[in-house]
Amino acid sequence: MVTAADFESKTEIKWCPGCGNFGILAAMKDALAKLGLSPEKVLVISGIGQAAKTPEFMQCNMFHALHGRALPLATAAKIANHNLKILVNTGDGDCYGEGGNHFMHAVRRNIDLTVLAHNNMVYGLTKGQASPTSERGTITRVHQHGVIMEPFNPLAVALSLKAGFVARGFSGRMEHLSSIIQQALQYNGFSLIDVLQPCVSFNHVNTHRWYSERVYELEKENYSPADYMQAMVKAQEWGNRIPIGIVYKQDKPSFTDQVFALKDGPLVDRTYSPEPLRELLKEL
Amino acid sequence: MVTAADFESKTEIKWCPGCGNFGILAAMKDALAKLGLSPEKVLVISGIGQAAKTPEFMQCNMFHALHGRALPLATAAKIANHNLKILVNTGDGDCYGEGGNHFMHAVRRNIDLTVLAHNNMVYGLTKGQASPTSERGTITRVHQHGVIMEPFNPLAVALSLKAGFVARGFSGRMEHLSSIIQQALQYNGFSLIDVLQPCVSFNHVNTHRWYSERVYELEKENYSPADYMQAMVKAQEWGNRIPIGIVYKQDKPSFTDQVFALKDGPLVDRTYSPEPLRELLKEL
Amino acid sequence: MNIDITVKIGGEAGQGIQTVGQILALACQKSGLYVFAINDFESRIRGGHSFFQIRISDKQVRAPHHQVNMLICLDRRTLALHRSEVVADGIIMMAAQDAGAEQGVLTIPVFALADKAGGSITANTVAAGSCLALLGAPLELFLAIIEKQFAGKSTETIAQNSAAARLGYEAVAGMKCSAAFNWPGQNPRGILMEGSQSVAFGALAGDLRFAAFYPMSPATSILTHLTAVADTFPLVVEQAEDEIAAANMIIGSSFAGVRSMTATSGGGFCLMVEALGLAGMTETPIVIVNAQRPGPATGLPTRTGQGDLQFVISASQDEFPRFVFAPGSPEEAFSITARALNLAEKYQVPAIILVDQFLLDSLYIIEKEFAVPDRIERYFADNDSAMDGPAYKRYTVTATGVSPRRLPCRGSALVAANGNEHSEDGHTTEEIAERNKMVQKRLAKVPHMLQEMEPPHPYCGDAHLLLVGWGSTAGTIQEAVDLLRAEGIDCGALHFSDLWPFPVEVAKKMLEKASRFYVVENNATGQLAQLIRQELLRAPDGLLLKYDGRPFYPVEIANKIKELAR
Amino acid sequence: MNIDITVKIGGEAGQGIQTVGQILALACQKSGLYVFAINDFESRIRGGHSFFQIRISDKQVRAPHHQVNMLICLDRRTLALHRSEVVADGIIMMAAQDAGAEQGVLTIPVFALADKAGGSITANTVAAGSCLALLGAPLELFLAIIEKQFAGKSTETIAQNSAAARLGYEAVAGMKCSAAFNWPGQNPRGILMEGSQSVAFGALAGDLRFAAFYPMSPATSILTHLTAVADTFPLVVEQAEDEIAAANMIIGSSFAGVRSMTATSGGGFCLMVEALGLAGMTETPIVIVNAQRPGPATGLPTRTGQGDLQFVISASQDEFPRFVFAPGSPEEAFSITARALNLAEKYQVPAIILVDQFLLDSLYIIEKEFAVPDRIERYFADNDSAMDGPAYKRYTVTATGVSPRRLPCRGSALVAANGNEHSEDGHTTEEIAERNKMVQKRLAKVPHMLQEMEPPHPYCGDAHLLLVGWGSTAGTIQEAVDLLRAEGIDCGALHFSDLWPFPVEVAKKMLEKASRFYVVENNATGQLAQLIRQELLRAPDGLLLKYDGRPFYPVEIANKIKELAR
Ligand SMILES: Cc1ncc(C[n+]2csc(CCOP(=O)(O)OP(=O)(O)O)c2C)c(N)n1
Ligand SMILES: Cc1ncc(C[n+]2csc(CCOP(=O)(O)OP(=O)(O)O)c2C)c(N)n1
Ligand code: SF4
Ligand code: SF4
Ligand SMILES: [Mg+2]
Ligand SMILES: [Mg+2]
Repeated sequence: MVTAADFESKTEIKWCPGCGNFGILAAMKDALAKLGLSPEKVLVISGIGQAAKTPEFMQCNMFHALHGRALPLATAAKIANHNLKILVNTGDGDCYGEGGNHFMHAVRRNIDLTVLAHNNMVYGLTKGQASPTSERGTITRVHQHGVIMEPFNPLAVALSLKAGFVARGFSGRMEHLSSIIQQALQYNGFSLIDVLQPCVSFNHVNTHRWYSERVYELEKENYSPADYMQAMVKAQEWGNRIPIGIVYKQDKPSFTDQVFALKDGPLVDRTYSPEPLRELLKEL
Repeated sequence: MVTAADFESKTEIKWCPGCGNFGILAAMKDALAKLGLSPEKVLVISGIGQAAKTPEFMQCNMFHALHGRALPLATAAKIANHNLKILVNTGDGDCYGEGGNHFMHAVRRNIDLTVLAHNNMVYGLTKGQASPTSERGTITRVHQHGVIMEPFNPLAVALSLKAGFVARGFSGRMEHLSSIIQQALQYNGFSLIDVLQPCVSFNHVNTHRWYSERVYELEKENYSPADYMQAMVKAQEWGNRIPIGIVYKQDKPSFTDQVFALKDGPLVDRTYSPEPLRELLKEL
Repeated sequence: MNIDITVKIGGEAGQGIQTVGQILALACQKSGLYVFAINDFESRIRGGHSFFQIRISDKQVRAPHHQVNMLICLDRRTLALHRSEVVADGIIMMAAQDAGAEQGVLTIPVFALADKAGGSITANTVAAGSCLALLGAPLELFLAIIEKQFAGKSTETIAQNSAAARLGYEAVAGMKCSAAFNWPGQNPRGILMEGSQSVAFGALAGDLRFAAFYPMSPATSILTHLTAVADTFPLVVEQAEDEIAAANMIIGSSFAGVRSMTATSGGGFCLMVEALGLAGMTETPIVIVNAQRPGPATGLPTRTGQGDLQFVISASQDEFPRFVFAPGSPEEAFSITARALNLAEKYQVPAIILVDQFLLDSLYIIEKEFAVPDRIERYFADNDSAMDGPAYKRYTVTATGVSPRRLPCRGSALVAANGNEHSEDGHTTEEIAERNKMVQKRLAKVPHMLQEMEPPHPYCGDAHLLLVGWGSTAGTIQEAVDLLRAEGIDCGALHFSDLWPFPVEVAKKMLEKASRFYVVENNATGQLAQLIRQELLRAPDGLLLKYDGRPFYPVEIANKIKELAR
Repeated sequence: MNIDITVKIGGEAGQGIQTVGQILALACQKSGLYVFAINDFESRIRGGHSFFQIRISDKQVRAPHHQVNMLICLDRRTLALHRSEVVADGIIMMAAQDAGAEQGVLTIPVFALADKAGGSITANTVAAGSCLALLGAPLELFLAIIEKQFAGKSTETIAQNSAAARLGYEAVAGMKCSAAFNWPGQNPRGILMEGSQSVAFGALAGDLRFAAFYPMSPATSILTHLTAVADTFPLVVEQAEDEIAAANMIIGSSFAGVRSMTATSGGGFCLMVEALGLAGMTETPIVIVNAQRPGPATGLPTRTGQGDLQFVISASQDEFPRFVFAPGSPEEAFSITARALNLAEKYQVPAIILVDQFLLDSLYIIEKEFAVPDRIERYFADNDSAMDGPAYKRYTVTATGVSPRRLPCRGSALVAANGNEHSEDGHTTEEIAERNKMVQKRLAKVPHMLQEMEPPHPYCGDAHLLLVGWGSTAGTIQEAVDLLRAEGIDCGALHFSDLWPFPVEVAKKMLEKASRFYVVENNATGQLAQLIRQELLRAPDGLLLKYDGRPFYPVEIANKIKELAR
């Protein structure tokens, strides 16, 4: 039986003590173990940032790639071998800032990946600049008069692009988060989990306590994630009450289900043959 | 008095005869003239594509820039001189494909620009590949089995990012489009006009006739563009009836209204003085 | 050469001059002749001016000729623009609504004849008919080609075009024409192919399984050729949201185990530069085809150039080994593309192939059969049980710098790739010793990669005076050498297809013999010349540069050399 | 030098070793001493290992010393890692919970004392106190600095830190220390400045009005220095969504008429390469600061390197003139940044400034007053009425290649900028003649730009043996020369700050005198050496390369030269 401990890495964890990332890491391991996925069956792909260090602190296959570019890399890894179970760890800057275009088009592609966007509303690794999700008025060393851009709403944007699995988790609710991750991993298509994550070093507003006082689990309310416009309304809720859980879920064929060339099995497994090309050249 | 003819250029127009771009060009000139904006008071910035050739075929200030990058360039031109009246001509590929990330963040920034996204649902200039707005199943030389990505819904995405002015026009309704452009130019903030535009060379489905049979003007219905969630519902409407007009409008301070350094006038007009730096160096 | 005829067909975009040209080319090929054709067009879909210029010969030709024997004008502009290129006894044919009279111009009522044949859409066929008749081609050959060309279309279409062909043919029946020649016979000559096809087929011969791209001229055609045949291969061609995505995608697919490639042009390559470095750092094999066109920026999007050599050699921050190739012919484009996919995988490095609009959009006769390998060596370590489980380290230091490669989720080995500096196990490190080890490991590949580089190709390489070039200009330079030698000048050429790592030793030796050498490039600063200066500490005796977006003509080079070498 | 003391303070990220170092540096500067300090840290916010290494002298110093006179350990790891660097009679101070006993280590109960002073947060101040006491600094000086350092904080904080300072100071009262020296007096020495500040201030001296950036180490600090003072200038600093946006933004703002700049590191620069070409093609002045760090890809994000020289010289497709500078000191960083903004505007070209983590994150004493210009020349043609209305053509061909520049919507002239090839009026063209004219016009600037280039800076430039370097290594190489000359070796240095267009003639002349030269670079392949080979057709006698992400020590260079030159 696979246990969370199987994903334990010998690498020193380089996050600040108290960082919300620990909760996310624990939830991931827990979810993988609960689904019986052992380390050699899992590929974790990440960009650059504190969030993106996650696979370094796990025992599994990994690709620690470029800032903002985890999604296209993961997309094509999946196309090359659609049997792969791929998780993507990314940050709010990585996913919605530098990687914003890939985010949009990965949603449109409905490629079967599970994306954990560690959303601490700040650029952690580069020491506290505003991120796309920073709230208006956030003061940083660069935004001395406060952020004046509208915050990016990951759930609403994903929904507007017709994502089939849109969820929000909170790093402080490990079991709830693990349950979302499990469902996302079982979902056949693009699954976004935006994870609220305190950054103890640079976000002194949206703290563990701040979230704890506000989050509520959708599963405990009478909420059905099947209604698109209702999900859109739910995605707007932010303030004294912040919903966590699966906001929207709809089944549809994933990208690799629909690619013609993949009907005979993963690309990586197909055998090379010189015949088709020789034929083709003959016909010219 | 300014007339549309003042924007007439001697340059040969390089679009295909019958292209929807002609209607958009006419509507732009008409709108500018109606607002009394003469060529030397207008700056048109574009990316690369058929749509992006628009400023070449007008008499005015212009910057024909890179594929996908008109928005950041225009954003900072506006910051440097916030008295500029800037229009951006861009295509569905330029704006939502290559330039997708800039589109999202320009909306968030609420920078005072009027964006005309010539949406022909295809990459025209590069000869007919699918664009982000191409419908599922669209067959191209690259998508021989049809497009399998969810089409990009510009209105819904802009709304999800809290755009304050979201509209749709149709190149075949010149006066209606001109009226939208005029309102957009008068709006203080980011205004998106997604313009339905037939491409006679590469889009044989969404033709002039196809659109003409489907579009209806919101202004003629009892529609109020003030309600956000209603706008979101309207943005989803596509099929036998396609709404054109202003889908959502909400006033709010634009980006340059809120930038501290701009309170004393446009950056470009401020005079250089060595004093502040000398002071500063003395204080070290 | 007994036959050396150049036909230029000009008109507006959308008039279908390519179709006329294609028919002409096919007719020649089927009849045992050689052809070489260039495509010249603006960045627009309708209108403007474009031309197709085909050279017909009984010998292999690989360069355009500067003089036109027959000019076919589908519009008046063509006449104005190109009349001066026509040789003294050449023929000018004008397609017009009515047969009007103009001094020295043969006016054919192509459009009226087309209407008669069944529709204005057949005007091309009419024009092709007149053209072939004037050239003295047999009507049956022409009709057979029409049938082949329109195979799959409705019988009505075929009938209309056959009629159009006849009408065009008959319109000039009996006319004498200086460009006419004896059509050899019925043994088809090799195969007719666009340069871009040779890249696409080469990729398939290199077992390409995944290609990601974002449309950009002149690279797109490589991808459309791939998609056209994709269904018979284990191949996915994905249109990405932008070039950044395309480049990162092929890293992902390659990591997961399939050979992967992208193709773009300079502007798109710019956007791939960061991913190029990621491939370098993570030692993930990828192939990038950079189809050059004149810049900077958007430049002249549908024209040709060789302005990106220095750029691709040093693109991306810091240092890592890469291959840079530049095929000089479709045959080389085929073999180099296959080789690049293989070598990238063998050395776990990125490989860049520089082509250009001239190479890709030209039409060639290929005689040599393309070599399709029986099997593909994959250089994986997945059958090595010593590499199973925790023992496996993705970046194991070896003498050659190449580490045993495993694929993720295929066996018990955990595979860690990392764009941060890493230790052998793939995890991020900041240690000095580890850093040094990894830099040295990566660079250790260079001498081995160098072994793989082909020397520059000599042509009369023992000559006194050498023309040195790279990439697509090979055929043109070779013909310039022929011209010069015909005038008694002891001249040869040295042509680079394998550019980086630069084959220093062999290049030095081959250049040593020449007392003078001139570098010929389609750019404005002489980038190969700079490279030669840097690598061989030798300065060329002169540069022969052209940067107007158009390919060289052999005579241009020959004349300039005579001037320079005087 | 009578005083040459190196103090190293090591500990975990988040322990505030920079604060201790800063206090130390301030104390020295206030007291009339020179200091030079490097900052060494990992890519993490808490934990791990980092150090601040400060060199104190009575002469100007611009290089780190490889030996440590006093090691201050805020954790045990520091002791383990750096003990070996301490000179024989050096002192090691360990901050510990309790004053324990370890062979040769002076343990100070820093944390207990901090608690006593009012809170663990004052532990740094305690440590600084002990350190200054051991170095023999007067307590009053120290207390005055504490007050300055905490100015603006609550009186409680000031009181607590003063108490902590005293406790730390008294904890070692009376102890003898080999590192102690005579503290000169109270005349402050110049100003204390981070390298990144000198770039920021230089930009302001160049009338920077708009900066766009995306955070990236080690460039970010330039931008935060700018924002810190932005309110007193007509200056907007905008955080962009990515580097592509940042680069295109500064083209837009520059086009609209304000001097504009961005700063990034290699990975971000990759993403700006396409926009760099747009600036080149549209002749829009921009300045890009590329703050180098080791790569490829993410590499070692908080370390130093010089791996991007060749990359930035040839970045972007096709060819266009650009300036490339690499300051060797904060004084040069100031003047070059101002100059780059000016020259970019004068020639309407992009300018790139190469700095690195070593230059930006080090602490310097600046004595010479920075020159702030009284006025800024803008090179606009807006007062020329001949350029009004339709007569105006953005890309008018001139002898220098520089066209009269107007701003959009300021007067009756219509301004058309274009990234496609264009005619003089800025509209897209495909004509051969126009294309040639524009390529030639752009390149015509090069000889004029070359006139602006400063020659490499000689230091004992007449020597037999020359060390050749570029950028941030200037101070270190100079000290290496001193070391070698002190041993009687006839040695000097030639240091490049102005790299492209390459000052061929003057460089050739200055290098001619030397019978041997060695190139010193913080990279693994010797990129300046390649450039010298290419431009001067001369090969260096040897390369002295370091690529582990850490700066050179003078002695490292000196020793290696002795080895090479033997
Ligand atoms: C191309 C590029 N630009 C910038 C950076 C610098 N950088 C590293 S992480 C990061 C932001 C991280 O923010 P986020 O994704 O929110 O992750 P967090 O650290 O907050 O978890 C940035 C800007 C980079 N590595 N590459
Ligand atoms: C970086 C880059 N990639 C690709 C291209 C090639 N390109 C030119 S226009 C275009 C697409 C245009 O599509 P769209 O924006 O929808 O404009 P349209 O032509 O349909 O009006 C592309 C891919 C380019 N110029 N630059
Ligand atoms: S900086 Fe913030 S996000 Fe990064 S490790 Fe520390 S607490 Fe976590
Ligand atoms: S290709 Fe389409 S979009 Fe382009 S000009 Fe022609 S009709 Fe218009
Ligand atoms: Mg974050
Ligand atoms: Mg389009």
